[in-house]
Amino acid sequence: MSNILKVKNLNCRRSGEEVLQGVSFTLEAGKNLEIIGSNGSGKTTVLRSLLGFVNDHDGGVYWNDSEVPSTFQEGDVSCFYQGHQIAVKPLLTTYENLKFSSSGFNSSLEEITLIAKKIGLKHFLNRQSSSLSAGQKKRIAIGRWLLKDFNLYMIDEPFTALDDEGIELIEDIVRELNNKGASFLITGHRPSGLNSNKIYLDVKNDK
Amino acid sequence: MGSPPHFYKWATRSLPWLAGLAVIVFCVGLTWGIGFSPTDYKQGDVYRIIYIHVPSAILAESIYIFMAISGFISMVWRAKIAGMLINSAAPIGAGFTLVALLTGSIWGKPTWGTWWVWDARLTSTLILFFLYAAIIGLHSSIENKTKGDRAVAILAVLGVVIVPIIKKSVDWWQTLHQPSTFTLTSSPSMPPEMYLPLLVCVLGFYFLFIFMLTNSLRGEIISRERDKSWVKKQFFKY
Amino acid sequence: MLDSLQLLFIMDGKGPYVWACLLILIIVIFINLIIPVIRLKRIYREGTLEE
Amino acid sequence: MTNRDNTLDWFMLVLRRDLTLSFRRSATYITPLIFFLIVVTFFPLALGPSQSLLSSLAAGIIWISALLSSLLAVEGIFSEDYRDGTLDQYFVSSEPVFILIFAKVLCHWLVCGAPIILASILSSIFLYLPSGALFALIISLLLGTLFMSLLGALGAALALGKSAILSAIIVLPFSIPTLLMGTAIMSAAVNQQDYSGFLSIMGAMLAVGIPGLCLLTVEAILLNYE
Repeated sequence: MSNILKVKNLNCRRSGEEVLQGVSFTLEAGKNLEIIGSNGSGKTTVLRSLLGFVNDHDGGVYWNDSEVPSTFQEGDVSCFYQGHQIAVKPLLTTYENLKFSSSGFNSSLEEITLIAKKIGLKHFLNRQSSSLSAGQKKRIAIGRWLLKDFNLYMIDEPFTALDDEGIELIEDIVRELNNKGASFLITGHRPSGLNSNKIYLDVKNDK
Repeated sequence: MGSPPHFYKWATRSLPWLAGLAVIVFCVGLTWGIGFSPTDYKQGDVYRIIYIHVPSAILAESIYIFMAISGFISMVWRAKIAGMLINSAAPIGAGFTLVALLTGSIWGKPTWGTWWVWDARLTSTLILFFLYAAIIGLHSSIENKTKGDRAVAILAVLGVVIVPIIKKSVDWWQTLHQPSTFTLTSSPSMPPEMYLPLLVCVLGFYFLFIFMLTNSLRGEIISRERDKSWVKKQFFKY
Repeated sequence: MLDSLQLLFIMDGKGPYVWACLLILIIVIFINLIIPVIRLKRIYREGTLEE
Repeated sequence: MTNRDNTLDWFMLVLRRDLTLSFRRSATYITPLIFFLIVVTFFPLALGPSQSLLSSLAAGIIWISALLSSLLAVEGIFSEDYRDGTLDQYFVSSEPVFILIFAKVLCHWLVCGAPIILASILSSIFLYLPSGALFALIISLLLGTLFMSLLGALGAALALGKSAILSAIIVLPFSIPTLLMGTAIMSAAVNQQDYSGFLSIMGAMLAVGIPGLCLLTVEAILLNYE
């Protein structure tokens, strides 16, 4: 059994103030982990400091079973990150939004059509996303997970703006990708129905 | 070695010595230049502005190069203190550039009859002033100071490549448009009684810059590290 | 002595130019020196107020 | 993962995406064009319609207007992708950032520089530019606007999330060598002299500038991710 990611005692500051203190967890290949906390508890900061987008942090981050701590770039994991902003351009069609993404540029039209069918947007393939609802845009973002095989998916609050059907869709997709050996690192306000380990973050009290 | 507390201690201890040295050399140079050097036969006494204008102009360029070197260091080695150095040097550099511009303009009035002439040195000094303004403006607009340091470092490094090109092209542009204007400072052969005080002045200005830099570096270090424990101990004296 | 000082001050009518330059230089240097000092003073005041 | 084909695909992806986005939003290419024409029109209004005066100033006026208007759209080059999370996703994928930047600069040049060059032909008639100098104008603006796109990208990356005027202030002093070189080409062409020397200096500046400025832009944009 191999760990894709091990985090030991991660501390993080933002403009001098502690946002995170002593976060530790392990994530095995093919398993999921949920980071649960309310607004301002630093969920997003965990993901962004793991990726090296927030520099003011310390503690050990071990990628791919390595013995020494390393940065994300040194760790060389194939990772897909989806932040709060889901990078769906209103001026592009569903097809283009999938094709012009970091994961999709090698995909053919057939593959993309297949994925559009899976996320329930087949009929919107050539429609500009400005006319889609927030939930449908979110589905486009989910479609990108399937365009390429990644080892690790870091998804910030995937369940917001989705209906029950959409939540089921995510659960199906996560299960499918888990079976391929991919891991999910997910944040959220409350525990989801996913089969996962869960850690809880508290809001740091002001002095 | 590169740690802020170490630098702060060093700066505080050496500040009076630097001040003394700077003031002595600066005053000697200026008194000698303005009070005792011989009068120029062509321009008369007004040429004595050279003892203020030329050292300021030299300093304006040197400080920019100094900032670029610090910028390079902060880009490559991520040294905190190098970033602070750029930030403390920028207003000083801008100040001396302003002095060079204003004195050049004042000198131009009795010599050329107008307050401003598009002379090569004045033009490239004016552009240098814009570069300083860009750096100060960029730094002040970025809230995160370490990020601002590195942004400014990029500009300073780009500047040190471009400044010689600007100087060259302005020189060349000037000869293209005004083939025979005599420049303020290129008297064919200066007697030693004139250029020796100029040398002392340049030296004095350099010392003054080091003193001013150390002085403002102290403020920069303390304001960046005000929440650290060593500041509490050494500066607030708890 | 006084005469030569006066000569120095007037400089054939070019004196004002030279002295204006010196004044500008001194003002700029002074401003650049005083700003960090004021800054330190303010930080000191704020820091001691917190206690 | 990043073999040669893949890098080219990646480059084409970004270029196609940015071009598609620009063409769907007509303001990106029309605004600089109209701005350019308005600025050019203002000079005869301010200076008077004297043909000889305008003819002697034409090259300078067109060059300055081109520099200013190519800076106009530069702020949008990264800001939208920064805000909506596209840059996040691109940086996490291990595709080279350098290629991304270069594709974006090229797109800005195509979308913004090309219409300006077309409009400069029109304004050379407005300002009575000697017709012999028209070719020199086009070729010098071709290189000049590319250089401005490169510089502008750096300014936009440094002032990401800040006002557009800040990135203009950062960039304009650095564009002076280009301006001097471009107007030198023009005055040589107007006087029917050989200007290939200036042109090759400009080419050399670009040869150094493309990799150099792109690298600095990479550094500047990654600053926002630390």
